[in-house]
Amino acid sequence: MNLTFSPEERAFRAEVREFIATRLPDDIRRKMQAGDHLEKDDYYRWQRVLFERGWIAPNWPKQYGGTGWDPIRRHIFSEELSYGWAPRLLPFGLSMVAPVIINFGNDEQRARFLPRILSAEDFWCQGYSEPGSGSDLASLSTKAERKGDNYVINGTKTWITAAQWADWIFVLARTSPVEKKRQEGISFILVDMRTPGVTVREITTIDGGHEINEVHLENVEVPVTNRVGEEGGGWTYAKFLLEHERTGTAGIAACRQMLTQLTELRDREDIEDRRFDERIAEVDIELTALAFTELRVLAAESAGTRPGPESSILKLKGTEIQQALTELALDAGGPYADVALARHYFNLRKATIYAGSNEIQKNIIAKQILKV
Amino acid sequence: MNLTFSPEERAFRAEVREFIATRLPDDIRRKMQAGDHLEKDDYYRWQRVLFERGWIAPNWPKQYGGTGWDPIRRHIFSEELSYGWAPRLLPFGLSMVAPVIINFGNDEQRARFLPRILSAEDFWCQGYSEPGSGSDLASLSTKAERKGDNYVINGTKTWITAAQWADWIFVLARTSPVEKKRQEGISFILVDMRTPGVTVREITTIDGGHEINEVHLENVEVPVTNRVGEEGGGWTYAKFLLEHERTGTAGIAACRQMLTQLTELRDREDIEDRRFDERIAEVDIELTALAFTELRVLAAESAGTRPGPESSILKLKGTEIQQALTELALDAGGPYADVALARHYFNLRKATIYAGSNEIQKNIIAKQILKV
Amino acid sequence: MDFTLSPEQVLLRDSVARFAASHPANGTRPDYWKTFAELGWLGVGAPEDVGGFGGPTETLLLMEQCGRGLVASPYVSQVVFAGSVLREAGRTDLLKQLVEGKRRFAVAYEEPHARYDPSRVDTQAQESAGGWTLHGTKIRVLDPSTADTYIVSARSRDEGVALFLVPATSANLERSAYPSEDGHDVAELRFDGVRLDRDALLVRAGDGLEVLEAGIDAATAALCAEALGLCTVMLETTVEYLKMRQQFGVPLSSFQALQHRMAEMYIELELMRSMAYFAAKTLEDETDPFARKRGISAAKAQIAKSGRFIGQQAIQLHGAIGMSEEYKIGHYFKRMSFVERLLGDRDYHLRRFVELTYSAPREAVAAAW
Amino acid sequence: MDFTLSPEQVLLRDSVARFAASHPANGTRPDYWKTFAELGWLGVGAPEDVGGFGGPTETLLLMEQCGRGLVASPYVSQVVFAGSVLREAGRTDLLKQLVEGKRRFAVAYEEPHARYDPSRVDTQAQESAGGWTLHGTKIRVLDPSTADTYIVSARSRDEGVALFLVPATSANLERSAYPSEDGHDVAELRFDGVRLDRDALLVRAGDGLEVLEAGIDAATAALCAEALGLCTVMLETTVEYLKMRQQFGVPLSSFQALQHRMAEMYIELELMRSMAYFAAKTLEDETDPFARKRGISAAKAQIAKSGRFIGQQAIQLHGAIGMSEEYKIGHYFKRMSFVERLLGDRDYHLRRFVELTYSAPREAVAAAW
Repeated sequence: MNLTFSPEERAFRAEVREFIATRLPDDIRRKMQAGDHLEKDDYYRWQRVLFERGWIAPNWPKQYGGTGWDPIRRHIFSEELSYGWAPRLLPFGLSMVAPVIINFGNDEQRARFLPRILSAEDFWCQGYSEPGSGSDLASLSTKAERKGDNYVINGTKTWITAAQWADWIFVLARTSPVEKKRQEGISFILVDMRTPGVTVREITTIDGGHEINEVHLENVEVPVTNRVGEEGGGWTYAKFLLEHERTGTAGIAACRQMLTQLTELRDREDIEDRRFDERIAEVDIELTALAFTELRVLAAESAGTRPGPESSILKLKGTEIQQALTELALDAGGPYADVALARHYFNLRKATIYAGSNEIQKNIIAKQILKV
Repeated sequence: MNLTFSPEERAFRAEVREFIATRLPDDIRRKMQAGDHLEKDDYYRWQRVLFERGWIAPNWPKQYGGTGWDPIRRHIFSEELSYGWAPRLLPFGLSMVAPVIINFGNDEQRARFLPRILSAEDFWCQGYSEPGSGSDLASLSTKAERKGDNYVINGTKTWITAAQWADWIFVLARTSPVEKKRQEGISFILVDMRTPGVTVREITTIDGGHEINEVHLENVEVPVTNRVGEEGGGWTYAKFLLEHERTGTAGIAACRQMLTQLTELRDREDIEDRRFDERIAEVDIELTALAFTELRVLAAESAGTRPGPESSILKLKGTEIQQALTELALDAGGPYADVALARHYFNLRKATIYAGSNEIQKNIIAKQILKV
Repeated sequence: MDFTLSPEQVLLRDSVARFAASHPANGTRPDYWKTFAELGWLGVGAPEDVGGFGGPTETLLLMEQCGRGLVASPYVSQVVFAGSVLREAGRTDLLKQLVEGKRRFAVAYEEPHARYDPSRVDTQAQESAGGWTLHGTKIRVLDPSTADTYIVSARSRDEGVALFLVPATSANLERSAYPSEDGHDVAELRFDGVRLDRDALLVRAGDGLEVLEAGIDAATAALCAEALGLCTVMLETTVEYLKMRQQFGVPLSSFQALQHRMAEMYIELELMRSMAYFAAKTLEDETDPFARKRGISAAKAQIAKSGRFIGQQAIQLHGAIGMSEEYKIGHYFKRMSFVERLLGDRDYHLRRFVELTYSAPREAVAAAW
Repeated sequence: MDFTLSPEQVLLRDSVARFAASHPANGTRPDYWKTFAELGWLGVGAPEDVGGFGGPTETLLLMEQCGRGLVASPYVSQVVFAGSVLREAGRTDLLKQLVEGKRRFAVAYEEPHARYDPSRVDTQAQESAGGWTLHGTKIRVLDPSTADTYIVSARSRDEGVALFLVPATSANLERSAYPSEDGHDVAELRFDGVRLDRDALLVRAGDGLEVLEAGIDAATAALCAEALGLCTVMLETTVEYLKMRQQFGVPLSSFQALQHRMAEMYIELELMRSMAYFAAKTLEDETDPFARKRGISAAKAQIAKSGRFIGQQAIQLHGAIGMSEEYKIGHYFKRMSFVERLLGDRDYHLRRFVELTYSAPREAVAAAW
């Protein structure tokens, strides 16, 4: 058992840290530190910097432009992005649709879509959830009817992050009516957002922000060649994608940053209260436990094990800790003290809902790990 | 809205307090204060004192020896028993079987059983749970087969408090095989513990105490006249009994006593720790909220409403608070400090399990109050 | 012991409920002050000789309905809080004007870093020939924009805390007002040598703190009642939504884990209800400030905890739709988040309760209950 | 970063597991000390030159299995705790005897009202011509009956805390031993003028506390590993029981509310596992006592919380049978209840963590992680 980072890994960390410190635009760093919403251009500029360095796609195979890093290096890179106040890499193209295209798409699709995701020329968004289907994704009702060489898509997708910026959306749609299993007859289709019939409606969230949207698809015609994989095979690809998503949501390094900001806030507010310090300590300690849990998952991954249902813990506790930290910050600031604190608290209520609600994660743990 | 006790009620409280202070035997009071287990004789002596005063059966109709008190007076009496360190009135005869006999028995049964319960000549125990049926009472398998004027009972009842002292047990048994509904074909039968075929086996609990037992019934013959109510009507009587039981388990006054002992312990142990004081305060406040909730239930009862599913809250929170208090006491004393503290903590783990586990109470609230 | 309402109380409750239902105010702040005055609501808790009626129970009934209807009005700050301070200060003249809706007062007592504690006052009142001069800063002043007069706590020499009446239009008074996330207006006030007449003194130095705390406690009890109304709606809405919303071919409400969560919300709601009533009873019964403070802190600490749980779970159980500004649950949640912390959060009230309970002689506490 | 075990570690773990499985000790305390010595287990963590091997990771593996098997042995107190103290004190001679099973030591450091804090020492050591005289009281001394020597903390004049070796048979030493509820022996020791030779001084005044704390931290890490073993069994047993136990015609494990509870237990167990490893890593890596104490307190605080939850839920989900002495779950629960509090409960370690973290200069903390 060797529970420390190797000298090579430490050197890698230093290299990444130095790169971010020198190359991340100052105005973006300041926005991140202040908790401001970013614009599309902020993401674009930063992704271009990483693209030019060859670091934009840590989890892609090397042949398609990935970095070839092992799980530990990917972890270090991701930590350093947080510690350096860099924006997260928008996952919809890089971490969601790209692995599906790589694993289940054809060569033509790979050649067409992957380079433009790498270069940030194309921004993507996901078209999974519908007004009638939340945790129960398989109940979706968006239809894609075959008409010659095209699909004609009709339906509504909702809670779609960054749809207002996206050039493309990947859509789960029914290509044949529900027969025995609701999971059958679903296909995974790529849609250009500029196609006639695609409209985006903003959804304002309770923190006053505009991150999510409703996307209406009305007689949207897309070529059949935009379907990834088999017709009716979409559920398999969707599940593959969701398992990838779960690992990415613990945000432990980001929590460490929030914790640092929290203790600074406490000092600014002159809170000399052992009870408050102990409440911080409780979260601090739990975060340490979760960070070490993440290392155990990573070590297993390095040893060749695919990330399993254990990653549900990371999602579940990670989001609980994020919420606990925003709550402590709001308590530190008090009511009406700082609008940004309240907004952050309101905004992060989403964390235990999205990417498989925490209730769904408990179902997964019970069924897949405890086998009940 | 008038949320205070009337002068008459306050005078009544003073009278009860004075009576307990002067008439409760000192040795019993000391045992109660020390948290020692009581002997049968302790219960007997105290119940005789109350019997002679006419205060032994506050919740019986006056014609059978009840006190004729309204719900508020019954509440005051019950509080004062706790505040005065009096033993609880063993409920199996007085509060469980007696109301069933009164409501569903015949005159002969009333004449035969009630006076001996009042006078403490007969101690009772309950025969509900079985090794295979806990929360799911209707799955019971004890059988009572008709043989002439007798029932022949076979089965095992378990987790039976005070069976080692009991003269009588009331048993739920199947008098006909399960047909459509499992709740049908169950009868409510009174069994003399001296009947041949009745054996009692002690169960030691994790606190080292002996409160509960297993009772084996092997070809136990009892006359059909020992059945209360209709043959096959037992489920109705059982449910009636359980609803009575739920109200009695909040133990708020007893919690107040525990809280007082806890602060004394804290002083003896010299715990000058605001965090610990705040942990006590959290329980103290919740107890205040629960006590006020009990008053609301009582007021509704006084206004003629039967105690409804709201009493599930009293059971649920009351037992959680009891456990929180034993936990705080154990924390105050520390490991190995005082065996009695640990035993009390271990013993009271039962509180959230018995009388309908707290999970069952949540089911009741969801179904009967929230109607989901 | 009788929890039934008198016919007058039922009337009051129902008329507030009707108003709230027909004037939804999700996040906006319509100013219906004139209506309030006409309906007599500005007089709830005030003595009859100034046109008032009722007491803490009536305030509870009114505020619970305001909570249910999410009425974002300055009622707590300008009627309950300011009204209690004026009553304690014995100023029936001003109270009468308040009840008639002719004058409006906002209390400014909290200071930077005071963390809710009204005794931490750095604002100075210097006495001079013609009157007083104020220097200092007040934060989180509630609903200042519609007030014509501020009631301001300040220290006068070494004689303790006094309270002053400060015209909102005073020179050298800087107001940084901003709309809060829950539809109220809030301000920071800076007194940079504000000159006051001699009769601006509302409560003399040394007595100000007790008067102020009486007002804070009354307002806190009103917030507890508002919280009860907010949380009642949040639970009702959640239960309805989960019964209606289908997933996996069945209503969400059929999942036991969610049923138990709703049962836990119900339990917390009933504890809140008890403590909201307890707070009203405490105000009504307790002549001893010690017992009053202790009871109010117990109530607010419980309500902050229960309200936080109910609010967070309401959003969680709604799922994504709960995050949408278009849907009502988020607005109730946000208001509850502020009510939870206004005039003292759970930590503050727990600490205050501990100080009043375990630091005090045991006998005094026993007597106080 | 590599969590795989070496072949030697696997061997150790498996042999302890086999021993534990064949020597169930539910509540009783068989004394297999000779076997432990022969198997080399008394040398885990000791230097090779006294016959030892391995370090904190090996202790973790051993103690986790002891937890799983509910082995009630004096291993933590007499090997990990006393052994660490002797090693820190540089007494390889005594350590060798310990490893060989020839001598057995119990550490006596806690005093009435000290609330786990080893620096709160009132026991006095007076120096005289021939040696030392001890006066004082020690509580919660673990496994004293099988020890021949006590390691006792005492103050010597104003020079701070020293450690002394005290023969168990000393005159004027009164031992009130009692069996604990979880199958260990515990005692209060009263030193009423116990006379000691000059060479009874193990660690001189001023250095005793640091040596003692190193021992406490090592023993605390071992308790964390034991807790992990205990809770692993409690979760496994609960899951199995709920799968088997039928109610309402279906297994209890099919109820979603109970499934979620078990999922929560699993999460807590995984956090415990991480913190047990983290504690071992902390002991292994940290040469700075400041960082070591901080890491150990973080681990114990987490493990106390998670262990309490898992234990209480294990009983609750078992229902009535969990309350029966005849069934195993209660014994695991009881042991966990003591482990949770031994050598410092959650409150103590949270406070220690806070003092070491937020009271210290920020830079030092950042560097320490």
